[in-house]
Amino acid sequence: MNALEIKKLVKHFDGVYAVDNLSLAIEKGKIAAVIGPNGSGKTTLINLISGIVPIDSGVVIINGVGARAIKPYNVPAYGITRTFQEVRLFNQMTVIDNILVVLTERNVFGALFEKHSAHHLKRVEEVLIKVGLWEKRSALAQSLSYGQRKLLEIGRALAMDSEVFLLDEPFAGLFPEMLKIMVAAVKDLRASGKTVVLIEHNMDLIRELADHVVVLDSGKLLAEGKSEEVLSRPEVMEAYLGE
Amino acid sequence: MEYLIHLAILFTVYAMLGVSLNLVVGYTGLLSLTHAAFYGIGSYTTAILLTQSGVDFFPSVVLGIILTLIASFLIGLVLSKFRDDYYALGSFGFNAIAFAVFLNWQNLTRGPLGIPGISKPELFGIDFSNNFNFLMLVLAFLGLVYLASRFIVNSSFGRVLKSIREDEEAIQVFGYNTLYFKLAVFMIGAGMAAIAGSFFASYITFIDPSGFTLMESVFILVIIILGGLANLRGSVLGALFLILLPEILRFVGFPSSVAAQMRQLVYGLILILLMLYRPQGLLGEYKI
Amino acid sequence: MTKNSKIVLGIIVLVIVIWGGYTMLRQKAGAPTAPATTEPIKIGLVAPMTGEGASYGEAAFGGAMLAVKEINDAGGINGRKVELIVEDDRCSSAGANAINKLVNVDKVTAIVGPVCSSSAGPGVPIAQSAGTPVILIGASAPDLTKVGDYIFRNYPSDALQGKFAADFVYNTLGKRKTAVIFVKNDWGQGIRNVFIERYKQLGGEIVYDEGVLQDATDLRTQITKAKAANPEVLYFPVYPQNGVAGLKQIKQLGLTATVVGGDAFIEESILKLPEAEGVLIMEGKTNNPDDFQAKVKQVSNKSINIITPYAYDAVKIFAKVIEKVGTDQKAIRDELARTVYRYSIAVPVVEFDANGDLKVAEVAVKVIQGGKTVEYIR
Amino acid sequence: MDILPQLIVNIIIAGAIYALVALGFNLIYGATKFFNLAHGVIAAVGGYAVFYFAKTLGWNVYLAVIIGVLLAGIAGYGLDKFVYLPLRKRKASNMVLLVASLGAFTAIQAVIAILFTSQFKTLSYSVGTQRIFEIFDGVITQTQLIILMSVALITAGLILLLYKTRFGKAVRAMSDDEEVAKIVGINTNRIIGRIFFIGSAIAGLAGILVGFDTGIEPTMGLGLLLKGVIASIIGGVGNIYGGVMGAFLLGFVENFGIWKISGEWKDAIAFALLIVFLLFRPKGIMNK
Repeated sequence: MNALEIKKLVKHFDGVYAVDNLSLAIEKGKIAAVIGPNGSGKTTLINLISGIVPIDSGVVIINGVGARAIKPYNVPAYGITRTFQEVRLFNQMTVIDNILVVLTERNVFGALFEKHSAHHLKRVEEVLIKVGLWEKRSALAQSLSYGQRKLLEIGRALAMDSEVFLLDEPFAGLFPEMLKIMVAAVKDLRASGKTVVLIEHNMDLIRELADHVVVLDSGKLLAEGKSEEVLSRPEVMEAYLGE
Repeated sequence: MEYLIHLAILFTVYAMLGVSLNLVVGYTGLLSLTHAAFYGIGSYTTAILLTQSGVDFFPSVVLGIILTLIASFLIGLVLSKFRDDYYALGSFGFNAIAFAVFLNWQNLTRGPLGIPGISKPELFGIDFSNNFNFLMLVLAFLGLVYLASRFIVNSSFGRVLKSIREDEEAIQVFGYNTLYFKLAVFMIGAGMAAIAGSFFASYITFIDPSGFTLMESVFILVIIILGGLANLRGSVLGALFLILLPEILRFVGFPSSVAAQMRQLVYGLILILLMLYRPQGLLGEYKI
Repeated sequence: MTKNSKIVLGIIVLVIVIWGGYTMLRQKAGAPTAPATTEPIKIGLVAPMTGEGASYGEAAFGGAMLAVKEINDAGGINGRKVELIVEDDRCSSAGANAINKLVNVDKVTAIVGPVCSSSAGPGVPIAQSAGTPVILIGASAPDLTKVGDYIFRNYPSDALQGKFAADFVYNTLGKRKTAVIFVKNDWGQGIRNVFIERYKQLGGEIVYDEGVLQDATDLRTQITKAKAANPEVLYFPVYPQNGVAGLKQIKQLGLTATVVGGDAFIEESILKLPEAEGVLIMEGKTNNPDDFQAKVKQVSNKSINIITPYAYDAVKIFAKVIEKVGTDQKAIRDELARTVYRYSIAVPVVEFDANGDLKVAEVAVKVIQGGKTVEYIR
Repeated sequence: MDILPQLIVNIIIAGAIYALVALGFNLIYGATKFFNLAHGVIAAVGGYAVFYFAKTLGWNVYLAVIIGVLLAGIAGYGLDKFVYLPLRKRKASNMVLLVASLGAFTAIQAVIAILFTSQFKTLSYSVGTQRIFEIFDGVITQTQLIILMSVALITAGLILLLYKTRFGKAVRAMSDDEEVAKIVGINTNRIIGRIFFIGSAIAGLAGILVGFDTGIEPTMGLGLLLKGVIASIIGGVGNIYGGVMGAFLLGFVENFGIWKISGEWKDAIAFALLIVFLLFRPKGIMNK
């Protein structure tokens, strides 16, 4: 079964096609890597699926439910969570609040009168321990190092317990120690039956992690398939390395 | 002593305005310069009802809040489309329009002539035309406003507000329809400003449009920036400082004709120096 | 929750402390303290020293200062010097702060001002309830003197000026079609209301009637509209900043109707304006002689306008009354109510009616000629 | 009598004055991307400088005008050097800069009032001899023609400066992307300093010409500023042509508005126009 499917997706900015008639299907419980040179439409693809950027035409089908217009605030209802390429945390809030905030009521009155159940706090603790930031829980997010910020962001996504995770370059710029935590987190997701779509440049990591690889170039689908098979095709390597 | 009580009442009114505006500016990051409009709607509602119909003070406060909620709902709906400095300008515009309505809707507001002879409340046999009793009443309301604000900022709702301030798009993809949150806090702040307005009108007994100009909104903003953004105690402190400062300057004895301009100069310099050296304000927790 | 309860506790403590302190102090305040007779007599001046109306505050300051200087140079009142305490009201409800401070902290014997009705509105009830006599010097909204028996005014109320202007335009000039452009504040609106009511009552026709904002300097479109209505007279009670711009624009746009202004036009920037030549001014017969202005200039080199002589007079009137009855405020009030003061500059005679307004206030028609106002002669 | 021709001339005159303010404002916004509220009071600096040198000291008027323009430019440059530059170095947000400029506005206005009193003054008492021109049943004075010509000349001059000189190229590079400009070796702070000088000098000229046309007072800056900002935004902020277009559009809407409604609503009309633009075309007429 497909966790995520897109059909004939189109997006253009001022006449330039960022995503051009793209159709894809990603199987449930797998890790799919989206690769391609800079400007090939990878981030735009994630932005379209998560509603940050409106779709020009085409359909996104998530867990069998189709959507033409996605509002960002409906995205979790489809079972999707994402991270951002340039880490976007709530800087002037504490680490613990950064995660707690996504666990609470979505409804105004609900949020106003909510009392945090032990359940929420326990979840935050679990996640923070997993990404190794429990010690830092009272620090402001802006005081963290780059790597810690990336980990906090993935932690925030993990807390959501969604079906599909869209991760925009989760490993970029991480030192080995933190990289290990991040890789483990992604593998855990697969192990618990979640679907992961990640944008990545590092071929070794893709070989290690990805079950499925999607290659984009200028917004078009260049190749798609099992990772070892796709990565061995010469035209893919050429397009990719020729950037 | 009467003078001190007078200042204490004014301070309390402005502390209410500051605390309520801080919810919008400090916690949610919406640089609103339209607060004086809501303050004015509250003032005018009370003034008109008290002078022209037999309605009592407290029902007039409630009606003032209701009218302000309606106005702030509509204004907030428009403003929610804007961000940052555009938000500031748009809200400035609404204050200008509200001022024009106060000035020009003469059948209702008497325009520039103002509304004189507004009475003070009476409740449970306590006569609030005694300024001291009145002070206790406003203080009690400040306490309520303060506690309500405290409750709001410490709730999950408040946490979402802060995340909107930090990165609205990011919190959206976690499933929050931020429009509702922004509207809700904007209306809550406006409603609190209306309470302050009702008390002001009743205490001062005379209001005219000149009390609700753009510069009044700027003054309230200065209160919260000085006291500290996203810090409720800071707003109270800011109001205390800015209400007392000109009064203290009355005692310092500058050459009289220059003193008042000096005060403006001091306000200006305070803003510049704060921005240069402490942009979050005295007690602030958040930098704009 | 602990934080919240701390705050509640804090508020309660604060309330108790203030309440306690208040009751103690109030008891003390009751004890009479006989002032040493050499202590200066304090007179407060409330005027806009900042903001849009600041030039009026400066003008009032000059007049009051001159009066104080003259009194003190002559040895004071019964040997006691006069001290002027100036408070800024920004022409706003800060007038309440100003008067409160004067009454309760400085414990002034009497108050001169405010100049603006928007300040006097919230301010004078405080003076009334404290029993401090007030002479308003520019705040001309008719209702103000009705606040109480301690409130006097040596400046003609708006009602007078507007009514007189209507009579003058209809009867003396014999004009039946008038356009009105007024400044949208308490003063302009007040005069305009009275004018239009009286003029229509007489049988005249108002062909155009619009307000301009207090800071407006582009009146072209209003004047264009007024011109299109073909008036015989333009009644133009606006402030100097509107007036300077407006009078220029009236000339430029070729509106030839007779222009009748209000007493706010008696200010240097208007009088020296070539375009103001021939403009008629309705003024509550204010004298502001050149030698008087020259004396004021020695004390304060700031704005001088119509308010200056009223501020001067008000201080002098208080001085005379205090000289006679001492500093007891009730006695001052009673004496004010029956005094007839003939030495004033602004008006020939100051005598208050039951409201505390001028009993006889003549309105004069003047015309601007060669940078000065001269009597209007038909 | 048909008032339409005169109305159109009125629109052009009002538009030209707004355009003068908007030109400098836009130039500065283009380079710095923040709303410099102190821009309005700089206009007053120019006007008062001319008043001082020409009226008080009795110097030649043309000389005084040149000094006034230069002084306004220097004032703007100084503001940048001592307030905005340190803030930029600290990576302060636009809001901080906005609030700091509000402080500068208040402080400078107070200084002018202390030095020159608050009385309304006109720079030319001799306008009686001023020539009046007729264009299709509408009249326009010499000063107003000069204002109009200044707008044309300055617009042309700025276009030349921005598109034909190396300096202009650097400015445009910086407007597009300050970081990139820095990388390619443009000293952005020096350029911004010069931009402040030029923009403020234009503002000074605006203040001077308004002083000749109507008059000056310390509080004149706010009105000029607000109209200039509105003109810039509806025209396309940061865009030189846009500011001019916006200014004339604002003049048009305002004057038609008060023709059809009433002069009391003038400011409200201007701000309503602003809000409509912010809602439906936030980037203005000229910007995409």
